[in-house]
Amino acid sequence: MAPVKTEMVGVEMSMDAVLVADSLRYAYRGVPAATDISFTLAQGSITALIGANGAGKTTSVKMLAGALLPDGGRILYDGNDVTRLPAHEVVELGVTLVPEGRLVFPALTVRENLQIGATARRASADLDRNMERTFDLFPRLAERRDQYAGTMSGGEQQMLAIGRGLMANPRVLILDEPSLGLSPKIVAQIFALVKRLNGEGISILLVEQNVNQALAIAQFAFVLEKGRVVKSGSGAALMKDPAVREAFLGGL
Amino acid sequence: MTMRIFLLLGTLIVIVLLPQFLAPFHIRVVQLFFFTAALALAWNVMGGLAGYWSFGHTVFIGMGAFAAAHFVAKLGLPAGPLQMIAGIVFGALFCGIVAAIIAYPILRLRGIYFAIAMLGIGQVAAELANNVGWFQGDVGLFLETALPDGVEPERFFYYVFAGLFLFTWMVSLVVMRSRFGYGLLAIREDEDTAKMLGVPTEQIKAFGFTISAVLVGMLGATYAYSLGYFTASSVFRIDFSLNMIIYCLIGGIGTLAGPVVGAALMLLLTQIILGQLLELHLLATGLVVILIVLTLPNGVMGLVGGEAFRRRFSMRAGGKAR
Amino acid sequence: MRDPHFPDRQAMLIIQTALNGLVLGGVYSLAAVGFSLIFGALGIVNLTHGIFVICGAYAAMVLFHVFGIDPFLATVPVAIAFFFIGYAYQRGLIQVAISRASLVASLLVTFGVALIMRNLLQLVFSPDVRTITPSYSFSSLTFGSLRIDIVRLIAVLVSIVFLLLMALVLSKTAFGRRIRATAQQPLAANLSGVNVPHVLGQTFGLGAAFAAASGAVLGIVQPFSPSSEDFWTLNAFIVVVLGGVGSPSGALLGGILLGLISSFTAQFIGPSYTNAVMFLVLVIMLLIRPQGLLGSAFGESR
Amino acid sequence: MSATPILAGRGITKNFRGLTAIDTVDFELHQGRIYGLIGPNGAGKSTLFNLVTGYYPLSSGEIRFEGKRIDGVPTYRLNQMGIARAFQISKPFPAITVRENVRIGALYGVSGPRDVDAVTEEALALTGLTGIAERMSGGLPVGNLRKLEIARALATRPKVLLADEPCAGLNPTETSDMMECLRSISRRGIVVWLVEHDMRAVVQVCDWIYVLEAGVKIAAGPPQEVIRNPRVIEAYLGTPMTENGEEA
Amino acid sequence: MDRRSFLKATGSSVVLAPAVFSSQANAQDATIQFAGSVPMTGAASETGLNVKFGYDCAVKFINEKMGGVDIGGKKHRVTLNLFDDASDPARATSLIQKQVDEGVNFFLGSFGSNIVLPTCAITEAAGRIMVQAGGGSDLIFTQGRRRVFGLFPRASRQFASTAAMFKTLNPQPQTVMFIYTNDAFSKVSAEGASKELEAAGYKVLNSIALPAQVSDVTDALGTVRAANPDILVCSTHDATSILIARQMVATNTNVKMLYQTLGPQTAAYVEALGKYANGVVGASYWDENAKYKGSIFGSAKDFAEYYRANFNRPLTYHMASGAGCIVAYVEAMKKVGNVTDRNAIRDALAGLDLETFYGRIKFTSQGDGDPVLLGPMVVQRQKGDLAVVYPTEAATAPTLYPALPWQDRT
Repeated sequence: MAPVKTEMVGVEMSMDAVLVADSLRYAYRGVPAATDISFTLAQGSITALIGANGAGKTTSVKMLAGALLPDGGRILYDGNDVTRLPAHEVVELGVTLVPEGRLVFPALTVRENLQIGATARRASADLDRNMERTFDLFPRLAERRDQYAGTMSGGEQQMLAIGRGLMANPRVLILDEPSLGLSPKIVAQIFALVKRLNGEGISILLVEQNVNQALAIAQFAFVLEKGRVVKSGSGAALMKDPAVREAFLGGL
Repeated sequence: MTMRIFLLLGTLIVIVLLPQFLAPFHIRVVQLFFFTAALALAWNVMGGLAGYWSFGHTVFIGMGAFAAAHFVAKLGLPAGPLQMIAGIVFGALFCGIVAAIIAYPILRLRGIYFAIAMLGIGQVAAELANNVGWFQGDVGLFLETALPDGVEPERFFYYVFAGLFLFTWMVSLVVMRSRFGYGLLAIREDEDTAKMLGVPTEQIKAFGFTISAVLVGMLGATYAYSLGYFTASSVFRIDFSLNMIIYCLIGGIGTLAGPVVGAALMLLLTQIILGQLLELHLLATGLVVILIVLTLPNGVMGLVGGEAFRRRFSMRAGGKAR
Repeated sequence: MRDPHFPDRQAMLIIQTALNGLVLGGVYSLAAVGFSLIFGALGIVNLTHGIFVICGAYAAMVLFHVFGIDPFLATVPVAIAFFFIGYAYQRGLIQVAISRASLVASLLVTFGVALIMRNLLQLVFSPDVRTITPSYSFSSLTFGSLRIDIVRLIAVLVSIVFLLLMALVLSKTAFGRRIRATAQQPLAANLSGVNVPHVLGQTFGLGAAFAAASGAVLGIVQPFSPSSEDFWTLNAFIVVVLGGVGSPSGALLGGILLGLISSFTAQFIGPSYTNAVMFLVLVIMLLIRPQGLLGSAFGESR
Repeated sequence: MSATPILAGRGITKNFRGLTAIDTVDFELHQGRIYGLIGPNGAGKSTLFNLVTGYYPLSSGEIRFEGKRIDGVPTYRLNQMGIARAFQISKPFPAITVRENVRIGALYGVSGPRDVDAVTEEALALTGLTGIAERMSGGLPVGNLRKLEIARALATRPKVLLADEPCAGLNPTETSDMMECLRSISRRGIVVWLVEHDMRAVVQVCDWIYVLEAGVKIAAGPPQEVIRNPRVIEAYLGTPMTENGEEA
Repeated sequence: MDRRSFLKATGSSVVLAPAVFSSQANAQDATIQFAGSVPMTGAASETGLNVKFGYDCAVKFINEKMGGVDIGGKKHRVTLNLFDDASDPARATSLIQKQVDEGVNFFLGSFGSNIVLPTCAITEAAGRIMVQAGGGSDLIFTQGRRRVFGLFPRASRQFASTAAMFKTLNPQPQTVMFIYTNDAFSKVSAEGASKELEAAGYKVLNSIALPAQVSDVTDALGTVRAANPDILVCSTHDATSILIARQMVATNTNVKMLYQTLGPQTAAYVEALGKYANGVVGASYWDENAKYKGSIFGSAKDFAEYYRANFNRPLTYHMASGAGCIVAYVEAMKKVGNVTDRNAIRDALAGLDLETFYGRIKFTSQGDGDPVLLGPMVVQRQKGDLAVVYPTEAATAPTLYPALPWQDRT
């Protein structure tokens, strides 16, 4: 697949782009993980990042969230350059990443986990309201609010991780492989939830290996290969793209 | 291959001929280098290869010394090379036996807990040696060698320590190339996974620990001979334990050359510092350690194993600090 | 010869020994609080701990001799000063070493700093043994034939106050929650909006503050010199491993256990065996319950 | 299924502090087949694997390997007898190369004479890792880590391979590759037992599936049968599935 | 590759070594070179520094005040090469070995028998001389060494004068108890004292050994209270002495006499205990009021004045002992008439019997200080000052006995 030109990517939805990655680069101890990452997240959309393992998806979203400092390129949020902001300040602006592997605080209770999620000033005033909303979304968490997070099952931990992300009052929620290691029933619930959150006005950037389901709910999608964005389009269009099918959908 | 043989031969020739060109004190410094480098190599078998950091390896220096002294006293052999060999062999064997006995319980501990347990064992042994009258650790023990006429002690011990160093080095080399060495490596990297791959982790750890103890015990007994007179406080020394670790870290832990390079480097530095900066030598040594950590992170970073020592809080996974 | 008072005397001796042990244990706990926090929350084996303690003692000594400030009052300014010193030290040096090399590098860095500080203390204060002796440091409480050194009693109370403080901070405040979250999952804490480097620095600062404040009190309890720093590091280490890492009640329990062991050994076996028995118990404890009596307050993250 | 099963468990039960994690589960694995183990998160799948590989002791029940009781035998011995495991969360030895990783499996593993180099290279080739054999395994992407996990287990020359979620984090194409790899392993006479959430993969590759829920075996049988089982749908799948394992 | 880097390392240390350790062996004719190590840091550093200041004081006096010393018709200046052994015997042995190899002939001692013993074994084996004021353990003198001299009597003989002092007390004490640090010197001296006192008819109730680092002696004091001895003898390090005294005050543990070999002499002790230091008895090997004088320094008083004028560290007997070592050397060299003949100088030291500012310096045939001439005086803290209370002819004040209970001291 040939690389897509950067300008081309931005053009079609630059009008309402909430988050823009512009030619991001990153290398781990000299090994390049991202060489040219450019894409946009449209306001109010679900946008998927897909690609093989090692294509640079997680690296890209970590850069967006401020957890990695790019070696080059820019990140724009609402048109402002936020490239060099550290993670806790990015959260303050309304961009929250729910990391791959959940990373809940195992020896904190569910409630404490959620309280940590509301550390940002933008969220601290709404702590109680957001806590209620999270418990509404995940009744399972409400039942277990005083239990240590480490004792919960993988599905429950994923819900807690998303709930924790929501506690920060995000405008943009980045989900890195939310379906990883979960049973089909839970995966379905997670995807339903993603749609619901999007319906509430949160822009969602979704990194998924579960490409079928991701493309099914995404308005836009970007395909990463070897550290660069090589293809973009609507979810439905990419689903039909033979090259994409060959590479990511098992050729079916 | 021939290149390697030449190098080995060259090294041997240099070691054999070196004393001819050196003043007595320099011989003594090189001797000290052989001693500390061999200690670091011996520590490295468990600390570097298996990731089991002992903070109390000096216990085997002390045990080796005490075992040798009491053994030769019992044996009643006249002072001389034969008696010395008997003492060293017994010191080494004794440490090996003790290590084999404590290996199973103590090696169930991992990371920092193993390190502390070894520190504790070292302290218990030191305290007992110092306070139980029979050991004579408080008043001291004599362990003398009667040397043939015309042999100076520093030269004699130079060759003895050179030999022990080469021996330790060969043992390390053989261990690292062997199936057993790969087993140690697997344990360092992930002990549970190693078990799943059929590595008999318990036995391998115990064996590695015993080898390490035998080597250190041998060196400890020899060290006692080179001192001639020692008390518990001369052989049970926490700084011995610390130095073994620091030499390995600075040179590169888990490698064959690392401990040797580290020992050479630090020995040179501290000798200079001790000689030149009387009232400030602690300060200078501290600065050197910090500078090495900050400027040579790769030497220090090494191939560190053991959960407790794993990288934490460097969230950027090797990325740039912000 | 039979002693007519034998049972009485023996009982009183045991009670006195237990009392001594409890009081000594309080002193040990006091000196271990800061170490416990730093080890528990940051995973850093802080070999500078004893230096903080001794610096606290010297600071209290200067405040006492120059300004006549009581050492117990001195804990407050000393703690505040060392919070900032600890914060700067963590962010300026320790964190740099950790991010350049690895966590184990922090061990070497604190080792190096301890050497440097010890040397500096010797230059400034000489290696001589020092003491702080306000008038009450020579008084004791007497109940019949039982006697308790009043300074040590106060030290125990202070240690309980410190431990309560630490427990409260960790479990009840948002700051404590952030410390615990950062200890368990730094990346996730950062992504949740926690300024992780800042929290790490604050945690270290808090540990340093506790250590130095305890030093101010210890200065009255016993003589100190720059070379006694490693004694306090080692003791804190044992207390924490015995009690459980990062847990305030663990530090109390570990300290008291250590104090009792030390006291009973001294009384019934001989003072020269106290260290041997202390370390023996440490090793046995590790073998039976490596996580310490109360386990880690920061989960199974290490 | 008349012959002696190569690996069988009867009445396997595991209690953790009064909590029953596995409750009287039976299973039988026979030569030449690929088995699946599915169930909701927290159902006890990994626990069952941990019990079979001797990582935890059984609370009650028995496990037989080639007819011999093996419960209570230490993990490394089980591996030397021929039971290998690939972990759910890849645990490579990060600071050494891929080849050295595999080599450790070849050096230890099933006892008896061996040609370490040949076994290592074969395992690398079978999993398609030969090209990256000299890379440090620490920085590998998930897909290659999963392959390494399998290669290393394979190098121990097992008779039974337990694979814990080998496809987690892989996209459908990579999943297909992994399934193909498992099939070829099976063709070499190694019994494969697989925990996996990707139902399409499970349905396509497995001959027989066990289903756990809350520590209890709620179903067992051929894939087509299992995915139609209402209890399985209720507990695990959520919605009925087509015979390919895709959502209907 | 491993071999290569190893070779490089070995090679570089060989190349660098001569540059680094430039030899100081070629002593010029007109200097006397003394060397050795002292603990400037570590556990023994407080007393170690005292001894070092004594050495420094003697060197300064000889070079600056006397303009050198006349030996064999030629003015000799004194050079002093001291290293910090950090209270670590192994470090000390390596430093001493270095100096032996550099050709140093005349060694001064470190402080602490555990350091002096292994270092003097090295100097003895190399045929060099050591005069020291820091190692009293019997083993230093009973192993047949011929070139090691101690200004103090060996440990087991140090208690003779104190036992004699006890005899002068009224009422006569009956019972004695010991607390000692478990190291080579303290242990032997406590054991020696115990024998001596039992022979003199006192009842020795108990001996308690303490580890080197102690944080609490409450339990030991409980035993003291239970035994209630007339005299408590502490043969301990200075920090431990302070701890014992302070805790005795705090727990109101009273004895008729508290005797601490090391402690009452030091400034830190007085600073720590204040008025409670009064009445505590200790051993002192030298006092500025003693009526000794010699060719170097003049009288004891002169030494004290010169020292105070030039050094800040509070004067204790250790400074005098340290200076005394150098004086002994120089006097022996003057007799021999050169500074190079090791054997002759050894013989001259062995035969020395000469009054100096320090006292009459005379060694036994085994090298330790004459127990009568160089044994300790008994001193007592009285009204903040240190008073000599024994031997009677040197006494500046009578012994206060029994001492007041702690709460009554002023």
